[in-house]
Amino acid sequence: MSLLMMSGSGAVYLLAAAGIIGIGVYGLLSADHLLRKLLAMNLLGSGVLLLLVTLASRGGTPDPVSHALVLTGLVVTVSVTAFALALLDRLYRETGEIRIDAASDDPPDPADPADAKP
Amino acid sequence: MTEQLFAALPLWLVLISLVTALLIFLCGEARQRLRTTLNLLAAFLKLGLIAVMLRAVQGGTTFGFRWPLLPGLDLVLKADALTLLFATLSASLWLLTTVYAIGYMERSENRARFFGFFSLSVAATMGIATAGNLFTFFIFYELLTLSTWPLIVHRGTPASLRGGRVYLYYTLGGSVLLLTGLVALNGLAPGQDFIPRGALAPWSVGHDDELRVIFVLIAAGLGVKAALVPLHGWLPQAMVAPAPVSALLHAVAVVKAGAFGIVRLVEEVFGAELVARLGVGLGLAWVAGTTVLYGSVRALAQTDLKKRLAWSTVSQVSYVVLGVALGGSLALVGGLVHLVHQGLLKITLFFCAGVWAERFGIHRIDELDGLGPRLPWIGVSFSVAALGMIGLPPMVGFISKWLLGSGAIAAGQPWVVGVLVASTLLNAAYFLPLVHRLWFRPLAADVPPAVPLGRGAITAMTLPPVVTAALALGMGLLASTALSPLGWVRLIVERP
Amino acid sequence: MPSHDALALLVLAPLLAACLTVLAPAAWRWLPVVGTLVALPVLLAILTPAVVGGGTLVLALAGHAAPLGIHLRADGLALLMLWLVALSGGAAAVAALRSHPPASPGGGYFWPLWLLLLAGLNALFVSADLFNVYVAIELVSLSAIALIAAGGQADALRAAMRYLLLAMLASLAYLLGVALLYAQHGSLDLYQLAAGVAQAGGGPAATPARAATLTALSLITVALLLKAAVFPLHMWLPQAHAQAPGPVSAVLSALVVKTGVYLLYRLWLWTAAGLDTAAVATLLGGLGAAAVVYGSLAALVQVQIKRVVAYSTVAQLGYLMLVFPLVGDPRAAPGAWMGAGCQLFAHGLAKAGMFLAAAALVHGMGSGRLDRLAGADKSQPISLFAFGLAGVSLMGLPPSGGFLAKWLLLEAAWMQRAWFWMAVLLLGSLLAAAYVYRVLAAAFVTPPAAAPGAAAPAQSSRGRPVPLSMSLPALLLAMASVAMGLWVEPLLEMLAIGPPPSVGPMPALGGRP
Amino acid sequence: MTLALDALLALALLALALGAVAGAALFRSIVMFIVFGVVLALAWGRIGAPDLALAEAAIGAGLTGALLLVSYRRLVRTTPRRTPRSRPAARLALPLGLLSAALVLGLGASGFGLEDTTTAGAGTVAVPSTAGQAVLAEMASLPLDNPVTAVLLIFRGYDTLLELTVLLAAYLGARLALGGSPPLSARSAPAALPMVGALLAIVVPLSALVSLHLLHAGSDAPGGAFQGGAVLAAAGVLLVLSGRLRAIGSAPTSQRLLLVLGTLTFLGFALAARLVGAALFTLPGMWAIYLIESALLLSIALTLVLLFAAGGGLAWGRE
Repeated sequence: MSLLMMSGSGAVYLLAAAGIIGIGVYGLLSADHLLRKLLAMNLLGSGVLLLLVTLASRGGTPDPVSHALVLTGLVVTVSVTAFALALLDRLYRETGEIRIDAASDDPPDPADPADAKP
Repeated sequence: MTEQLFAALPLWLVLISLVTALLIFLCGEARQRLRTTLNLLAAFLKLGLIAVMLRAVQGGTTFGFRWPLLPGLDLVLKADALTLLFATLSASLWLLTTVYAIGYMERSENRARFFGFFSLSVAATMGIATAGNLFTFFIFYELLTLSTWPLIVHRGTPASLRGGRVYLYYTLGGSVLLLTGLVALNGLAPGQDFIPRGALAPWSVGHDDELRVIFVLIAAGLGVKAALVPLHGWLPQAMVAPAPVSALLHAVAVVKAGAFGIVRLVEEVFGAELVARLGVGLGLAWVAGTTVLYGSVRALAQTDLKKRLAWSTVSQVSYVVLGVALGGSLALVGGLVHLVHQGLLKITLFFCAGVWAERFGIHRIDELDGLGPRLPWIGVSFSVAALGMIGLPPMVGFISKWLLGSGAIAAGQPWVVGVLVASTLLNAAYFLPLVHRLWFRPLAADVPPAVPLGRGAITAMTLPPVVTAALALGMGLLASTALSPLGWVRLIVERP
Repeated sequence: MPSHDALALLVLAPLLAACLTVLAPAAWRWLPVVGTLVALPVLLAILTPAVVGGGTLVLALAGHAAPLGIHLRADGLALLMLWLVALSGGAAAVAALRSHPPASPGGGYFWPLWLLLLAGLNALFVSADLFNVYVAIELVSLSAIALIAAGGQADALRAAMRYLLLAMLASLAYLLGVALLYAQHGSLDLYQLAAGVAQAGGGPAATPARAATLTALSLITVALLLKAAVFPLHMWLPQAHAQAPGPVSAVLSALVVKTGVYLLYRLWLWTAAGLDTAAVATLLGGLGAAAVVYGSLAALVQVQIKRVVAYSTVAQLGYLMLVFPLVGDPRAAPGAWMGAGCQLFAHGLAKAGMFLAAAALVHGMGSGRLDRLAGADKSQPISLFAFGLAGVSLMGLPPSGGFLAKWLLLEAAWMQRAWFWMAVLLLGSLLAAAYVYRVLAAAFVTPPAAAPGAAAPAQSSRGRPVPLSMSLPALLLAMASVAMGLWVEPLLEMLAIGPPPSVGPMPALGGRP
Repeated sequence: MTLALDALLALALLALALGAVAGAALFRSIVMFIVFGVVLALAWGRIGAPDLALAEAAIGAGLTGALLLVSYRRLVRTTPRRTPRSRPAARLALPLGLLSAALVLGLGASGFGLEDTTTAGAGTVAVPSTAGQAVLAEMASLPLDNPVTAVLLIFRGYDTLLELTVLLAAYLGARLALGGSPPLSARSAPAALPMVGALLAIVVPLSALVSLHLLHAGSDAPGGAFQGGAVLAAAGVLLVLSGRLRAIGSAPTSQRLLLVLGTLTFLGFALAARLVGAALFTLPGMWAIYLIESALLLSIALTLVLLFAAGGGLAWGRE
């Protein structure tokens, strides 16, 4: 492990983590297909976790707390992703939409189903 | 324990109306008889409590209730002579208005809502009367705004909603000013109660400018409800409300609350001496004087009866402010006593106008021709009140104006006498033609037949104006007795 | 029961109940739900006197002290939020028991999620550990979003999806920040970190430690601003809160968005207390001011009642941000802190009440549009009254909890001669009055009698009765938010326990200054 | 040499990430993402995090990838109830994305700074008494040798409990979001092929064995309930894909019990500690750890399979 630190591998992975996070953010913002957004979100998450692990390995001995955190983070991420996919499934079935503009509020919906009734 | 309960009588005064309001909301639209009973019961109960307190206060007992809200900030209710002056006025006029409203509202919808908020308004007014510090006063002042708005928009028409909106713009704007002033005042001199001659003098050293700003803010906040020019715009607009509401706004509660607040502010927060030293009293007097004249001039120009009465209120309420602002005991007595006199007279006028509107559909002044003999009780009451407003001796209005004039001269402000004279002439100019039309013009051909109402409703609508007119007359004649408003006001002003 | 057990059970009991609700046969699902609703106030009644009497309570789980283990921590602020969860969440649950019966097929998913949401909220409020907070945030977000989607309409699904994406992004930013903080300071304890943060952040300008610490704090802050829907990161909120089922909206607006604000308080008033935060405080306050103005104006132009209420949340959260600049001045700090507590609590009660009332009105009138509210005062008196009462507190009219909050904040602003913040507070309450009265006025409108005669009876008979279980919780919450204005003593007693380090001792009630 | 290998892995990660994000075809992007996960697992192995490497391979790459793929296939096959309203595409995406990437690179630089402070001390660790070091110091007194498992169950067991509930919430939320609609079945599973049956006959018991091993090993070597659960779930996924298992609308009682078994067991031990006067979340010994981990493993595996199958419960065989 100390070899790793001496050699600057940590730096390499830090750089990679930063890059992955950047790519994830870019993907999240540029993608319009929701599945792709979720994929980018997972990349972003991987980048964050990689950063955590890399930082945890600095001292020579890997930090077990960090590793436990990452493990928790992984499970949380897969849980949220699975839920998001179920939501996407339903959304698509109801509306046929697979894209969503996350940064804007919907305009006030003029169509109130209750109003259609006499 | 009983002593504490007795000392907390002011609280009970507020609670009675509050509970009545809740019960009326709860008992719903249909149970009219129960509602009427509740209303009258509460009104009499309250008058009884006030009578007890009147005796006790005259004997030197003080009432007080204190409940801490925040560190350094208490809810204080008390009953002193000034409280009881206002409370007596409000409670008795409320009783009459309730009777009147029971007849007036007989055929309209949403009576539960109407009487519920009516009761709530009176609870707020009782709170205003018994408030023991400016903060408590503010709480009830806001409650009054809240509870009167549903009454103004009661009819739900676009015009009444517009009137309600204007009312809110003004009153909430005013409350922001008042709140700002209050926050500033509390920052400067935390937790001051109302005390005779004011408590601020020790704090004023080096803070004159700050205190001037605070005074202007608070006076402006109160001036909105007191309808001081240029903050008066809501009052003529609020005329769209039913007649009992107008009575409430003009005589029982709202404008009175503003004027009463200014009395407390000048006399018991700042103290007359400090107000005079800061020079803000004279400014207030000028504003009041302007309002007196401006309101009269505008009243002259109105063709709608209720609008003319509304502008007349703008003018008349400022007499109270004028009296307080001038300083000196004579003017103060004049102002305070006018609080009572104007209430009695104006409520009579509105009661009568409401009867004509309800029974003949008459709203405009030129439709009044020859109506006096048609409903003689109403016609006489209206005429008495109108003459009283002008200040014809020996009517009550004369007493107020006389005292104000003498007070102004004593305070070295002779211009006020000019204002009073001009105002009296204007009053005559806009009230005398009404009286003339009522009695000395032939009945117009196209006056519709009176809307048939039940006997009870007719009595309920006739009795209150007759009583108030008789009271106004009687108070003028018996002004020198101790229990007349004048006697009571002297007690207030000359207390140690 | 020892008070520290009560503290842990506040989290563990709803968890257990959630598991039992999953397990129980349909007909018995109500039992763990109702049990939890009863248990939470009871546990709090055990915990509160212990904290108020004995000061901040810290419980090291498994006996391992931080940084090794996780601390649960109950101080005044945490207690206040826990009570809010118990009261607002409880009242909303009563309404939800009616709209989402536990025995229904969906109830088998809805109610465990509801309980998990409660557990997550409680966990978040008592946690002293940054990473534990992350897990709690995820639990809260996930269950809240699932509950939004419970309606199943397209708009609700869309809103849930948008919320979920932003919540995921926020969580990752938060996690990144936590990773950096842990790497730099070796602890995850919010309070232990304070020393390290003060040292690193106060160090020479360009040290990596300082850079990493400040980057971490800003990442976490952005994440929390997103969670708290603070302007301009509020875009997800109006749809999500307007489209969710009524009781869920109530919990979202009263409790879930508060988690972001709560954690911002913890972060900047505790963890980063040692830094010179004047600039950050001004920035956060500025965002709050913008939120107050923007949210109120937006609420004024909505045509749907629930969207009015949702935008009102955006505005009211702004007040909570104004606390940051206001606690800066040592003289004003105690008052500002009390104001923050009052606003948190009063808004939590009032907004939950208002959303429940709005949901009952929508249910009763058959439409969520304001122009269909005419006559609601006759057919829905309780709901409308509740809406109005909650509005009184939101506008900050006396006597109400909202008024006390506004008063305290105004006074704090006055003491610092902070005219801008004062102006924002006053303007905000005026605008709030405008949008609340707009709704009430819509209900008071009498349909013009000139309309075709046939329409008139139909108009007057508009609206169907709403079950009391929908309108009564709204009324109770609204009344509580107003009554709080008259009796705030218990709240102040709580707030006096463990205020932020920068806030001096809190004045006692009844003491004359 | 090792640096070169690390650099190569890092480059591969970046390239795969870029490919996954920027690729034109969604399907290929998902495949890229899965490969990315595998490479990431390798990288974590290199950094000295074998636990995480296992977890990433099983959960990050395997399960997430499978979820994305099955969701993709479902989207392709579903006919929506309504046609979408057209929505304007976000135009700011590219500049914003580039800006964020730049910001994050800046962050990476500050990370370098971090490393400088710790390695500057040349051998002596500059970061004082971190939680991780505290854990390592405590390890000697514990009956298990894997510090990560110790953190997960002993020191930060509370986190783990909450994390389990997040997983449970995901299942419940997915069911609620799907609104009780019938799970999509009729997968074109190649069950008719004889090879599949034979393959399953080997793979499924094998993965069960592996997961058991991981569970057991977790106490003193890399592995644990999460990795084991993920591997077992992978077997379940295969069974679902091949049609041996099918999703049904709601879970029978036995499966509901299994879903909450992990949480309940953990919770039970956490609370039971108070009965013997110990602090909450104190575990009585190795046997408790084994028991909890077994329960966790089963719950995790079932939840993951159900999330994958988008069902409320599972049943054997075809409809």
